[in-house]
Amino acid sequence: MKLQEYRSKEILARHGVALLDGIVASTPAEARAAAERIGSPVVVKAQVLVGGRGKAGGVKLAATPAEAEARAAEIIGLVIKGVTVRTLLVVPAAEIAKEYYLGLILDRAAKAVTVIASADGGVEIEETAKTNPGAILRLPLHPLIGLREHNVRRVAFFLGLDPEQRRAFGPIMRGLYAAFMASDADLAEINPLVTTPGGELLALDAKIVLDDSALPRHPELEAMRDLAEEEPSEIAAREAGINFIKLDGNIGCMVNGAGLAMTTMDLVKLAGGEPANFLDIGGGAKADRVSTAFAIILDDPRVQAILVNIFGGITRGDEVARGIVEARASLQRTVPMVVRIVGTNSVEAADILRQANLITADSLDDAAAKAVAAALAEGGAA
Amino acid sequence: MKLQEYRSKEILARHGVALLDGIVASTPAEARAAAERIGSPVVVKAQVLVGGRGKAGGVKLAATPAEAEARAAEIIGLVIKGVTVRTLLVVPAAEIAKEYYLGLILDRAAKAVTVIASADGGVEIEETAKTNPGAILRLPLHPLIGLREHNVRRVAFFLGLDPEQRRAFGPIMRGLYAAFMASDADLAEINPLVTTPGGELLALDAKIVLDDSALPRHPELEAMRDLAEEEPSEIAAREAGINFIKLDGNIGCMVNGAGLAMTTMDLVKLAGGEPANFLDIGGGAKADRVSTAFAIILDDPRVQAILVNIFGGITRGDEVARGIVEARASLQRTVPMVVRIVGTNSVEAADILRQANLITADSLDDAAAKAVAAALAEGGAA
Amino acid sequence: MSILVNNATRLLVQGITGREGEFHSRAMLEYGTPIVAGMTPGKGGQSALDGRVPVYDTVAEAVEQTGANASCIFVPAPAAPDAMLEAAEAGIPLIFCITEGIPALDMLAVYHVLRAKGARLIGPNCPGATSVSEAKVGIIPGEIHRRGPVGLVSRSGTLTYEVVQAMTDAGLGQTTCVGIGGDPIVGSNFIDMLSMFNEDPETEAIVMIGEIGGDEEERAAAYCAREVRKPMAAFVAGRTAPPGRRMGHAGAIISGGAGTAESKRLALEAAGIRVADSPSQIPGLLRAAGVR
Amino acid sequence: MSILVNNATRLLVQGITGREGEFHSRAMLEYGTPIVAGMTPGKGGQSALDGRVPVYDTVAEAVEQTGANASCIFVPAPAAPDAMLEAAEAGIPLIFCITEGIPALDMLAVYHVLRAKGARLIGPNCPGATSVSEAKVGIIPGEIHRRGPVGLVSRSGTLTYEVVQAMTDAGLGQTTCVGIGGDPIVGSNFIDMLSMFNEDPETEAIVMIGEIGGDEEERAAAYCAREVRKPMAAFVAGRTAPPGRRMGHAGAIISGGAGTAESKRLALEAAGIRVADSPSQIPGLLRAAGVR
Repeated sequence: MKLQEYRSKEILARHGVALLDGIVASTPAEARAAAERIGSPVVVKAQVLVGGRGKAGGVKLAATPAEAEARAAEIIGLVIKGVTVRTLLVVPAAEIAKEYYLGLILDRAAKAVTVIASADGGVEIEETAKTNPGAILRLPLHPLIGLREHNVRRVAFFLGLDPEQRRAFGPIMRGLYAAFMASDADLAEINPLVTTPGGELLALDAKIVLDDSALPRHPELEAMRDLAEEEPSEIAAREAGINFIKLDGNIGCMVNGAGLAMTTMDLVKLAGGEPANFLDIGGGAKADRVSTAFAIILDDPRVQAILVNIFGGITRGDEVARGIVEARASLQRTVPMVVRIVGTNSVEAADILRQANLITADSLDDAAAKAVAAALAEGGAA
Repeated sequence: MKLQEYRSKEILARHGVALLDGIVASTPAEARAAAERIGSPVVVKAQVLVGGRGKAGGVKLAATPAEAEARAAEIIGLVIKGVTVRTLLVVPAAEIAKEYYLGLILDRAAKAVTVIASADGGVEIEETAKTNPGAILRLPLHPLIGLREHNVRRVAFFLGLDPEQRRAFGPIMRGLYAAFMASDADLAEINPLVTTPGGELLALDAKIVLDDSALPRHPELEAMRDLAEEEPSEIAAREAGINFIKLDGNIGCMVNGAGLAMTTMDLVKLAGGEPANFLDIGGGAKADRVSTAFAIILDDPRVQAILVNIFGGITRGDEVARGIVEARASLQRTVPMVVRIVGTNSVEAADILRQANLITADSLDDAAAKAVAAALAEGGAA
Repeated sequence: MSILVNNATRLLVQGITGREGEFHSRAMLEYGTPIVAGMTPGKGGQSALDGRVPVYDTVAEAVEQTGANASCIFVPAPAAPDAMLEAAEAGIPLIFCITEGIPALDMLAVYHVLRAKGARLIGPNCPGATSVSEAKVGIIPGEIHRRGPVGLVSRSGTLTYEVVQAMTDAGLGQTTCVGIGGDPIVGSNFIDMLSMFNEDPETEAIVMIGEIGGDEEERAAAYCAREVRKPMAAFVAGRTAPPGRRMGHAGAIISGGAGTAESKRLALEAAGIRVADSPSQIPGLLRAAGVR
Repeated sequence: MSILVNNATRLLVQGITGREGEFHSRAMLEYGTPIVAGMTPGKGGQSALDGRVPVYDTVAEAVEQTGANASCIFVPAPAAPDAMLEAAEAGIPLIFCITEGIPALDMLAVYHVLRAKGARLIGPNCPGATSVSEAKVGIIPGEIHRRGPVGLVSRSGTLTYEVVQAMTDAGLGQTTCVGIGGDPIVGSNFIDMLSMFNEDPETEAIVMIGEIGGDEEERAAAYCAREVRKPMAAFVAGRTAPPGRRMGHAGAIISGGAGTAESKRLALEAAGIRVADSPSQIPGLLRAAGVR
C-alpha cells in the first residue's frame, strides 16, 4: 500500500527525520491560510499516488498567500495519470544547494533491507540507474542486526557530505531505517534529500510503500489508506478478502490462486479476448465470498462474460459450485458464465453446475475459448 | 557487579515481572512502619551480596509489625560471611504452593544468553545441577534474534505449568529477558519463582549480576552499586581505573596485565610468600596511577614488601619507573620494594630505578624470591 | 528416487489440530505420508486424526519422541515465523510452510536464521511437495499425480496442479512436484530445486513454472544453461499483468519495467528451454524434447 | 611457515590516527609488517606515520584501494564492535581486535555475525600475533622474539611476553605467538589456534598459556589428546586467585567451583601435556620433550 507524501513525512518526522513542516489543504482557501501560517514563499504540492506530479503541473511555487490560493485552485481537480487531485500539501519553499536520493527497499535478491543512495537526487532512481549506474550505492544491511554506524558512515561518505552534514545525516538515516522497520515497509525513500545553502540537511519529498501482508498488525497505517484514489470495486474486494485488480477488457475472471488467475487472463488474451480483471478468491473460498466476487466483476458494465476457473486444493469444488449457483441467482445483471472446476470434490461440483445450466469446460484452453466466444455473442446481442 | 535483591527486583518490576512490592528499611522502626504499610504478615530480609542469608538468620517471618521490628533488630548488624547487614527488605509474606528456578546467564561456552530453568526452585541451582541434573533445562537463545515465543513455551512446558500459569509466565520470562538485555547483565535470576495456592505466579527473590565492561553506558545502574559492602581500597582502585582485589597475604603486588598479575601472585606463593592483593595497573599506566596503586597497596598494614613487575608492551617502562620513584617519595609509609621492568624502554627504566636505590630483579622468579626475603626481613625488623 | 520427501520422511505437522491442518493431514495420511507427530501448544498428550497421530506441546519434544525429520506448518501468519524458528531450533532439517500472508520483514529474519542452521525451508505461501507414490507434504491434491520421470518446480499453487494434471492426462508422470511459494522472500528458490532434480537419477526431465516479479526465473535460466543437461519445459504466468500491481502473490509485481513475463520467457528461451503459451502445451513440449 | 600473519599480510589499521593506534602501527611498520592502509572516519585522503600509510574513511574503500587482507583494531570500546562488523562486512578475512572493555552482549552479536561471514577474529582484549621475522600485528613487543620452531598461544598479554622472553633467552625461537584475548567471548579459542599450529609444518612444538575461568583449557586439553602429536608445554595462571572475583580479565573468574587453575592443570596433564609452575620452566619442559 502506497502512502501519500504527507503521510510518509508524518511517519518520518515521528522517527526524527529532519523535514519542513507542511500543512494539508483541500481547498484554495485552506492553501492560502496554510501559506499565511507558514510564511511565504511556499510550494503547493498535489497529493496523488502516481508519479510525475511535477511534469503534470501538480507542484507549484507561490510567493504570496494569494498566489498559493491561485496555484491551489489550478491544481485541485487536475487529473494526473487518471487520478483527480483532491488534497494538497503546502510546505515552506526551501533553497536548495544540492539534491540527493536516499531510499531503503526490501531487496528480494539480496534478502536484505538495502540502502539505495545517490548524489543525483531529484530524479527517479530508476532513471539514474539507467543513465549513471556508478552514481548509485546499493548497500544491503545485515538482516539480523540491521543498520549500524559503519553503514551510516559509508552512505554519508559516498554522498560526499562534509563533516557538519555527516553529523546531521546520522539521525536522518537512522530515522528512515527506524520508520521502515516500524511500519513494515517495502520501500521508504527521501527524494530529494537536500542541502540548503546554509548547509542544513532536509527531506523535501518522501514516499513510503507498505508491505500489505503486514498491514493487519498496523491498524494505524491501514487507516492512512487513501480510499479516494482507489477503484471502488478494489476497495470492496479487499474488504471481502478477495485479491482483485480491475483491467480494461470484457471477460471477467474468477479464479482460485494467483498464478492460475494470471494464467487464466493470459489464456483469455491468447484466445483473442481481453480480461476485465485479475481475481483470486483465495483459499477456502466460501459461497458468500464467491457471491461478492461476482458482484464486483459485474459492477464493471464492460464485462460481457465471466470465466470461472477453480482448481481444487485448499478450496472445495462443491462449495464453489454451490456459491456460483446461489450467487448467480441473486445477481441484478447476468452474463454468460463458463465454469471449470477441477480437483477436490469436482464430481459433486459438476453435478451442481449442470443442474444450474451453466457452460462447463474440461480444459482451461477450452474454458478460455468458450468465454471469448460467449462474450462475442453477448457483445453482438447487446 | 552484583546488585542487591531490592535493586534487582526494582529492575525486574520495571520490565513487567510480577512480584510483591517490598519496602526498604535500615532501622527496626522503619521495618515496623513498612510492615504496617504492607499489612502483616511480612518477611524481613537482609540485603547482602553474599549467599546463604537464610541459613545465617538473615531472613525472618514476622506476623505483626511489632514482630517485624523485633526481627529487624536481630538482623541489622548481623555479620553474614564477613558482611555486616545494614539494609533490609520488608516484603509481604506469600503462601507458596510450589517453587521454581528461572535464570538467564551469559553462557560463554554456548556463546549465547541461555535460559536455565528448574522445577526444583528455592535451592541454589548449582546444588540442583549436582543432585538432579535432569531437573534442569538449559536453553541457549539465538544470539541475534533473542527470546522468541517458542522459547517461552518450551520453558513453560518444561516447568509443567498449567494453562493459566503459562499465560502468566510469558510476561515474566519476557520481562526477565528484557531486563537482562537492557542492563547488560551477566546473570539475572528469579529464585524462587513461586506459584501461590491461588495459582498466581510471583518472583519471590531476584539476583542480577551486571557485566562490568558495560557499566560505563549504564550510569543509572552504576549508581546502584552498594559501596557499603565493598572494601574501601577496592572502591579507591576502581575510581583510579585500577583492577585491584584485596587478599590476605603480606606481599603487595603491582603488575601490568591481568594474566601476569595472577602469575606474579602464583610465584610469590611458590616462593613461600603470600600475596596481599591482585593489582593490574592496566595498559598505558601513568605516574599518577602508579602512585595511587602504591597508596592502595600500602593502605593494608599487613603489607611488608611490594613486588613491582612490569613487562612493557602498551606500557612504557620509563614512565612506570619514574612513577615508582615519585610515588615512593610521597608515601607516608614505605616497605622494601622489588622492581622488575622488562620490555619497551626498559633500559631507561633500569637507570631510573638504580638511581633511586630500589631492589631490582632480572627474572620474575628472582623478583618473587627477593620480595619474599624482603618481607621476611621486614617482618623480623617490625 | 525423488527429491525432498520420500518413504523415509517422518513428518511432523505443526498446527495439526487446526481446521486446515487437520483436513490436509488427513489427506497426507491417506496418500501414505508417514506423519509421525503433530504439534499444538497446550494439546500435548492428546492425539489427532482419530488417534493415529500423537500430539506434542513443543517441536523439541515431538522430535525427541518420534524422530521427526520434516515438518509441515499450517499455523496462522502471526505465529508462523515462530513455528519455523521452533522447527529449525529443534533440528528439523526440512520445513514446509504452507501459511500465506507472512510479513516480509519477519521472513527476512527467519530466512537467514534457518539458513545458518542448515535447515531447508520450502515456502512460505506454498502448496508443498509430492514425491509421487511416496509422500505428499502440504496441500497438493494427491490424485492429480502419476509416477513418472518428470520433476516439476513452481512458484504457484493451483497453477501447479493445472500443469501436473495436464501431464498426468498426457501420460507423463512425475518424480517430485514442488511449489516453492509466491512470496518475495521464500526459503528455497528455483535453482535450489533445479539442482536437486539435476542430481536425482530418476528425474529425466524438468518442468519449471514461473510468474512475473523478481528475477528468479532469469537466474534459474542462467543456471540451467550452465548446469542442466536434462530436457526442460517452462511456463511463465502473467503476460497480461499490468505493471506496478501486486497480482495476488506478494512477490508477483512488475516494478520499474523489471520482472515481466516477457523478460523471463526470453531468458528461458536463451537458455534453450522451451516455453509454453498454455499449461496444456507442456506435455507436448516434453514429448518433443524426447521425454517418454 | 607460520600461522595467521606472514609476509603476504596486507594490514589495515582501524584507528590508526589515535594515540595507541599510531604508536603501535609505527612499531609494526618497523618490525616489517606490511601496513597498506589506515582507517579513521573523516580523515580519508590524509596519510599516517609520516606519509607512509594512506588513510581512508571506510574499510570498504581501504580494501578496494589497497587489497588489505587483515585488520588490526585500536578504536575505543564503544566503537570497537562496529569496527569489527565494518571490517567483516568489507570482506576482511582476518581481524585482530586489541581493544579491551567491550560489553559481552555486544561481542555476542559480533561473534556470530563474523562467524557467519567466515571472518576469523582474534580478540578482543588481546595483544595480537607475531609471526617472527615476518609480521607482527598488535602490541606484542617485537624485540622479545627469535625465529624458531615453537608456536605459542595464550589468553593473556604481558604474561605472553614473559613466556616468549623466557623462550628466546633460552635459545628457543618461535614460529607465531598469538594472544587470543582474556574476555568471556573471544573470536577464536585455543583449539582454533592449536589446530593451525598442528597443521603448520614449521611449528614443531606448541606452548599454551591458560588462566582461570571458563573451560577452554579443558576443551583444548581434550582436543590435544585427540589430535596433536607435537610436543607441548603449558602454564596456567591464577592458582592463588580467590573464587567469585573477576581477576582483571573479564573472563578470569572462578564460578561455582569451576574454572580453577587446578582443574585446568589436571586436564592438561591428563592429556599428556607438561604444565610449568613458572613461566621460566617452559623452555626446560620443551627441551625435555625433545625440542631443539
